[in-house]
Amino acid sequence: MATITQLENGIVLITLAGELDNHEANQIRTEVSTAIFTGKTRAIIWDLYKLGFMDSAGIGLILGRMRDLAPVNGETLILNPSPTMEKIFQFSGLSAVIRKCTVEEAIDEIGGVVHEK
Amino acid sequence: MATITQLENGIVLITLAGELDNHEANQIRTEVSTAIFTGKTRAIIWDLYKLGFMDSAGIGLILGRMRDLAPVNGETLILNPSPTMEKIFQFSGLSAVIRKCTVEEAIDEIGGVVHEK
Amino acid sequence: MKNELTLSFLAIEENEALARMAMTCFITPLDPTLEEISEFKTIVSEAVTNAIIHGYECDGKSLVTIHATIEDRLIKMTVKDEGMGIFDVEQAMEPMFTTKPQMERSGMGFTIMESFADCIRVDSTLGAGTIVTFEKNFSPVTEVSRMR
Amino acid sequence: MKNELTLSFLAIEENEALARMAMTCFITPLDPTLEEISEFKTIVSEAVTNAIIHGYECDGKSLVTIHATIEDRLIKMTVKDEGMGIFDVEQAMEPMFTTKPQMERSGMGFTIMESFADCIRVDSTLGAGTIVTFEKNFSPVTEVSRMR
Ligand SMILES: Nc1ncnc2c1ncn2[C@@H]1O[C@H](COP(=O)(O)OP(=O)(O)O)[C@@H](O)[C@H]1O
Ligand SMILES: Nc1ncnc2c1ncn2[C@@H]1O[C@H](COP(=O)(O)OP(=O)(O)O)[C@@H](O)[C@H]1O
Repeated sequence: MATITQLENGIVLITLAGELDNHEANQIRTEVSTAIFTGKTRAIIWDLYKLGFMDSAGIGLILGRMRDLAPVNGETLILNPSPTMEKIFQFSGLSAVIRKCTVEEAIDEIGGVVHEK
Repeated sequence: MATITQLENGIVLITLAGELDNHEANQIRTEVSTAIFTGKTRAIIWDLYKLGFMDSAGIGLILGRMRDLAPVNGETLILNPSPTMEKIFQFSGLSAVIRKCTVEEAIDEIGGVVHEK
Repeated sequence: MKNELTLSFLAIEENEALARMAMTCFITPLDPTLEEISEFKTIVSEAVTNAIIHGYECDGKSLVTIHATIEDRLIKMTVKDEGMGIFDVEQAMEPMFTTKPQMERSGMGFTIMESFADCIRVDSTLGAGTIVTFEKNFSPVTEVSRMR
Repeated sequence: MKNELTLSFLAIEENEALARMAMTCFITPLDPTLEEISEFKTIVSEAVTNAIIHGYECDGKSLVTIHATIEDRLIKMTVKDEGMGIFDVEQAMEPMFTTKPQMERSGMGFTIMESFADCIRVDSTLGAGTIVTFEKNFSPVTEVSRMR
């Protein structure tokens, strides 16, 4: 399940819950994509604190949205992965977008970047 | 899992948790029996509010303990069965010992009976 | 909805929980009520326990096999063992009848299965094993009283 | 501890969760750490998903079969399909390689399986199907850091 919140400054917060496998990714992909293309999304924060399980389908979903944001040089941050998810992100070269911080701190970080431009 | 508490007046409170099937019944039987034979048990209250599942092995366990108490004319009360468990007790002729009440009220009921003797 | 599953496992008591859990997941896409789930779990538990403890006497090396199909909202399930078989099926199905009172079996297994399933059939051959067949229809999904 | 299980089910995406759940229950008696459980679940999920979406292209009628054994604290598992097979196994196992980029597959499945299993073997024949074999040793039970 994905709870999608449009924040100020073109930031979209996506809170994932339950188990993100291939089936679930296919269920939520359209909803997530639509939310991103509605409004001028410049950054996505994925909050995984409620996510119980994720496999490589999660990587596909997140990489896919990073691609959506590429034309606007959009930013992606991932919060609160479990230890196993963190390994999966690492194998996939996504360590750099993981943050050990709160949603507020993540917004701050992106806000700063957005303002700089 | 069974949490066993010796209350006053020879009343034993057994709070069951998890899933009570044949395997689990065999795991906890000795512990429950020992508790009953330690001290002068005159009544057992089975509280099922934490029990997620029970099949006919639960009937075997409870009937077995009723048999243990038969020599002392001991009493048995069952609290908080789920709707499905209630049906199982009904099929097994145990409806009469089910109570819709709190542990305190059940103790009161048994206490009264004990005093009358 | 159409699905099909076969699950087989060794005759050890730990697998009672495994079978219940697997079969619960199997019916989850039907979005059953809590009561439908717990009645179905009970059926599975009784049949699988019987296969393990009566059919095989927990020998830890023979296989119990569940086969199940979903067609729309109808579940058909068989629980099979190739164990000792039942001497007299009619008698076995009577409430309170058990051949293992020393294990504190209540003899209520078949009565519960009969009550919670829409229909049940027992085919058994002494020395060759037992197949118990169930059908259970799940109520149509309505907006209220669902798990999620 | 000794146990054995065979589970087969139709090639539909709903069964990814079923397979994970059944296999999680299967290893529960080993009292694994939370991390061991979640790594094992991930292996199951990747292998079963591949069989369903690559092997059978979600045809909804062919069967995926898992076979698993526990000996002491060693799990051996095979995930088998009789689907299309893999053209070049070595290439398929490279990180980021996928034949389904349009489905947003990341090509990380085999990399993850290799990392989380102690060993993995892939046997595949074009047009005949694929068997992936895993071994994973669970750490000895200590007093601390266990689930319960
Ligand atoms: N799969 C089986 N194989 C052999 N005997 C069985 C099997 N299932 C049931 N029985 C016989 O039928 C009797 C009644 O079964 P049941 O009603 O489930 O009660 P219980 O399991 O408590 O004995 C059992 O005691 C056993 O003798
Ligand atoms: N069971 C299978 N049957 C057929 N092809 C497979 C199977 N498993 C994997 N493959 C092939 O190997 C490729 C890489 O698999 P994997 O690393 O799991 O990544 P992904 O599933 O994201 O594509 C797949 O894209 C597919 O072409």
